[in-house]
Amino acid sequence: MTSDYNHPARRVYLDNSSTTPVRAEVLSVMLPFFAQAFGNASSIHRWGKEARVGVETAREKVAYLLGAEPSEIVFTSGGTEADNLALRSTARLLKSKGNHIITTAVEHHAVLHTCQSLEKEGFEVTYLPVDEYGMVGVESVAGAIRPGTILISVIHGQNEVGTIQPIEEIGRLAKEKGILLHTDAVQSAGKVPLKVRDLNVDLLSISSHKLYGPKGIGALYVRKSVKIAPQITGGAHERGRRAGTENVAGIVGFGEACYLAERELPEESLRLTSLRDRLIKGILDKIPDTVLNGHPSRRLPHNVNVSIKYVEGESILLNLDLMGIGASSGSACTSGSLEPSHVLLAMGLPHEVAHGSLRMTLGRMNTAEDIDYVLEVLPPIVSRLREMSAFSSLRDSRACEEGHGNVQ
Amino acid sequence: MTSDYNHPARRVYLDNSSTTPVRAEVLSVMLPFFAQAFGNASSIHRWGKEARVGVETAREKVAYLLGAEPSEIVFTSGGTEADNLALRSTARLLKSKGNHIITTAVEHHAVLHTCQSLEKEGFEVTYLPVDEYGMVGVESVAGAIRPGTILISVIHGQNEVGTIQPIEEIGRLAKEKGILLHTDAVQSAGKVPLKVRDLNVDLLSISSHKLYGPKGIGALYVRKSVKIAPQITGGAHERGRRAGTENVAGIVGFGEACYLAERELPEESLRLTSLRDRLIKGILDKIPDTVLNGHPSRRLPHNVNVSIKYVEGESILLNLDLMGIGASSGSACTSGSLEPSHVLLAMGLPHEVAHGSLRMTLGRMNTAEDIDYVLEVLPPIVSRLREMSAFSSLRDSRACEEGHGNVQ
Amino acid sequence: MYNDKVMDHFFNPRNVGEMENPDGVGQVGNPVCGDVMRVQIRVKDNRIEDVKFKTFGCGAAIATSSMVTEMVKGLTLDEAMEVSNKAVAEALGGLPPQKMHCSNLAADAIHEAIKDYRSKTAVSH
Amino acid sequence: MYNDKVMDHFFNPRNVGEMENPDGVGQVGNPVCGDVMRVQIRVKDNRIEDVKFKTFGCGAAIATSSMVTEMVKGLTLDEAMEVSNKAVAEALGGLPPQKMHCSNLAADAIHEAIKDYRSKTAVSH
Ligand SMILES: Cc1ncc(COP(=O)(O)O)c(C=O)c1O
Ligand SMILES: Cc1ncc(COP(=O)(O)O)c(C=O)c1O
Repeated sequence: MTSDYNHPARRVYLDNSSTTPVRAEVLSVMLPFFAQAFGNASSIHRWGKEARVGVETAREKVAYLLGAEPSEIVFTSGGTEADNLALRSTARLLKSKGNHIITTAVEHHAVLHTCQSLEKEGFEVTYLPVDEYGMVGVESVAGAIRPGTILISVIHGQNEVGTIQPIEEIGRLAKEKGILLHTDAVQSAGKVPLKVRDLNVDLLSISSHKLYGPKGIGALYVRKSVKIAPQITGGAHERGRRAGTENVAGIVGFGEACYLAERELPEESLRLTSLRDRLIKGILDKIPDTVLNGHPSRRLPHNVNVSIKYVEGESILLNLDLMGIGASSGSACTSGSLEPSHVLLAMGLPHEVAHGSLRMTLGRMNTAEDIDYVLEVLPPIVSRLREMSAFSSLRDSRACEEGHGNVQ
Repeated sequence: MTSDYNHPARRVYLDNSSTTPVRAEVLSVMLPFFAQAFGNASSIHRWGKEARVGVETAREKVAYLLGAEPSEIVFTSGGTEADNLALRSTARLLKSKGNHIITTAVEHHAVLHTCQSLEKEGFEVTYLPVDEYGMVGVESVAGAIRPGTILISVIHGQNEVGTIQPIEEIGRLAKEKGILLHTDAVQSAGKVPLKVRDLNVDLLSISSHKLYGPKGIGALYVRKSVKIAPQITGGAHERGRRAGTENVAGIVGFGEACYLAERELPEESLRLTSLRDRLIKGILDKIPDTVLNGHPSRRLPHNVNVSIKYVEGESILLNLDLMGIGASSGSACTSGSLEPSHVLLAMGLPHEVAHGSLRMTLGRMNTAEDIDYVLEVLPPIVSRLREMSAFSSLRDSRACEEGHGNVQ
Repeated sequence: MYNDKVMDHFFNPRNVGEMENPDGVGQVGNPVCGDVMRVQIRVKDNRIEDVKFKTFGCGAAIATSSMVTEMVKGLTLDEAMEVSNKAVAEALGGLPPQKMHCSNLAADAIHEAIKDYRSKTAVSH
Repeated sequence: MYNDKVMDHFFNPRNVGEMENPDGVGQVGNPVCGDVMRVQIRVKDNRIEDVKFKTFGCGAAIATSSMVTEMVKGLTLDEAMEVSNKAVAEALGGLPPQKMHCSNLAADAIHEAIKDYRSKTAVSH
């Protein structure tokens, strides 16, 4: 199996949950804002006014995706900042009401690490467990609520395993109890309907680069009745909710991306679902000792996550990359830490199986031919790695293993 | 004086301290990172690796502008965030050593409001006064230092009036006393030499959109020996100092803009200085009752700030805009508050004179013809506004005023 | 920021200037706050026969001054006393929210001018 | 992330496999940590005559396993005991910093195999 790295048989990008390319339509609406309508949106002259129109039109488009009012949209530098703003701002403003926050064990690091840093500031955080599918139970949320609970933050579509959480129900519960609810909808936006009124959420984070907009821009939806304090202070931008000269071109691109995503959502989500299921089935059928991670049906339409036993994730990724396929893994080696994905572990996967996870996330450029290419290329990669894997030999030859007892 | 708004005789953008257009060379290096090398710089596949190369090459270029090492550069979403990160991170990490911060009365809101918010968290902040030129004295910094002083933050080139502060000297003092020094160099970057080793600073903020790079990206220089904690938490980006998927295209553009700015600085800064002085002289000569704000010589090469007595800033701006000229003012009406610029007031200007301030900031597109156009257009605008001004009649007719005493 | 009607009144203000021997003068605002409006009226048969203004201030201040002079010219003094700052803003098709408080004092200036006229005529009778 | 030499050893690993009746076997790592390396050696005249490995792990783990087998083949057992994980990383032209700790245990596996061989021969004498 040799391949010239620079000339693979095919290039198949299957890491759309990590980031997406900017759509041509999006880039083209952004371009005039770099060097023509380049003004500071706060300036009162013509350059400023043009920029302001760009920003406010984009705000309407983002609001359209979420079924929100434009004034409820606060632009941030991305999903991470939106999550930080939602959590920190609420925690600080509501400190006098209580110091308890409820979240889950399967949040993105942007929420997880922010909760951990709030713990250091004196807040108490409950990290709810999830079932084998990565799903959090509404009863478990209900059970964790106590006097002093000021905020619930539950991810909408889980970024690694694709499980979609029961946010509507959690929203009803939170509303009933008068507790603010934030959801990280970075992965769901543009993939599943996401109307804030249906979801009963008060705060919701999205990120442009996950839906074919530019990187470096995102938004926090803030329900009209909810007050937030800025986390980045300075000028009076974003109605005092986020200081800093507006990233006009980025905002304009983000708006267009949201608009297109919303318009194409019904069709595209069906198309992705069918590609997704073809890929899942193909892998489970063709490669023995593989399991699907995440919920089989309550699942983001573009997410495939499988554990391939006896091989390690990074090794698979490097081989796929050689063949022109871009994917990701929850293995320790790619997580930048020594531990594999906290999400897979929270779902009860043994460490060694978590190390062998492979995430492939589909996007609008992917076709059935891409899937077929993956299903042609992946099985021999796995066989080859398994052949050279000391771990699979452990499985086959437990007996002989005992003779040489050097396992640490 | 009639003019068709959409077809002014000339378009002259003189608000380059507010923001600048993206240079063609900058936009062209950014373009491949939107839809081709669009990967997440943390991904291990080819798309990710291309993005990583873009980010790290850009980091070298930013470091080149500052005479710093690439590892000392932390990318942020802009100058405001860089200021926030510098102040908040330092304050929190050094809380055990002390709770006193020294800054000046002429900081940008990004520093000023962040200091005010730190005061609410229990820090004590000294806001040093400035002289009539907006200059802070080194002795006054020295006098404010006390046991428990953990940070000094002084703006490098003042954004409204252009005064350049004695940062080298303050830096020597801070070093001697073992106190961290931050400088907001957003306006100075690319305009005057800015080598961190010469300046003796530990932390320095810059912003891309002020030097012909894209909006929504900036950087904080952090001296190697200085530890900072992230203000935005999440993934391990920027060596754990700033979470969030890297804005690759923005970073690449920012890097190129820094590189070009540094290369062209010596020549461009002379050119701007001569245009600046031509404009200042022209205004003071042609329009009576005008004064220059800011230091006459220790001044950013692109900054002109004058007070035009008996007229209000916004009225001038609207008239200039009609004639195709973009400028700004420190009047209350354009500051988004009821108070005129805190900087002009700190310099001792009376409120009514501060209301009549006009800032024109030059850029690389401006020519001597632009200056001549302004000098042709501005005097009649001022005469006309003065003619209709109740305030100038007060001056001419104090006597008659007394007859009807309805001034509130 | 401003609508076309405001801009029209700003760039082409009506009734700017001063008159000789006005019957009433009103002045409101303060240069420290960035707004001073000064209105002069000529009164005949209890009606505002003529009105002139001078204003130091921003776009809204100048436009509202201009607008109010158009609105009150020809009204009886009692009618003119009923014209409010809000009505002036409405006649201009609205002002930006941050301009509703400051820079919208023109009707007050008219009221002051009328009071000035009334106080003077009361004395002379 | 990885240099070309590492990638070459990863994609074309030398001495992969198993041998019949090895003289010594060493295994280090733990599937829980994501790395298991297993080395078999054939010893003749106190020298490593042949060596085979099997590895479960990331790119660095596989490349270092491959590299170490090349390095020790033909060495005396004492010489092979001197080969360190650091030397393996250097022979590969360096590894990314985060890989220096985990995924770089291949020399340890060789040492274990030698110790295994020595303990067995000690017993049989
Ligand atoms: C669920 C989730 N939340 C938050 C983020 C962070 O968003 P951003 O990369 O825009 O900072 C991501 C992606 O990185 C994500 O998948
Ligand atoms: C001196 C100074 N500091 C900070 C900033 C804020 O930078 P940014 O607009 O990139 O947030 C600006 C400009 O707005 C500035 O002029």
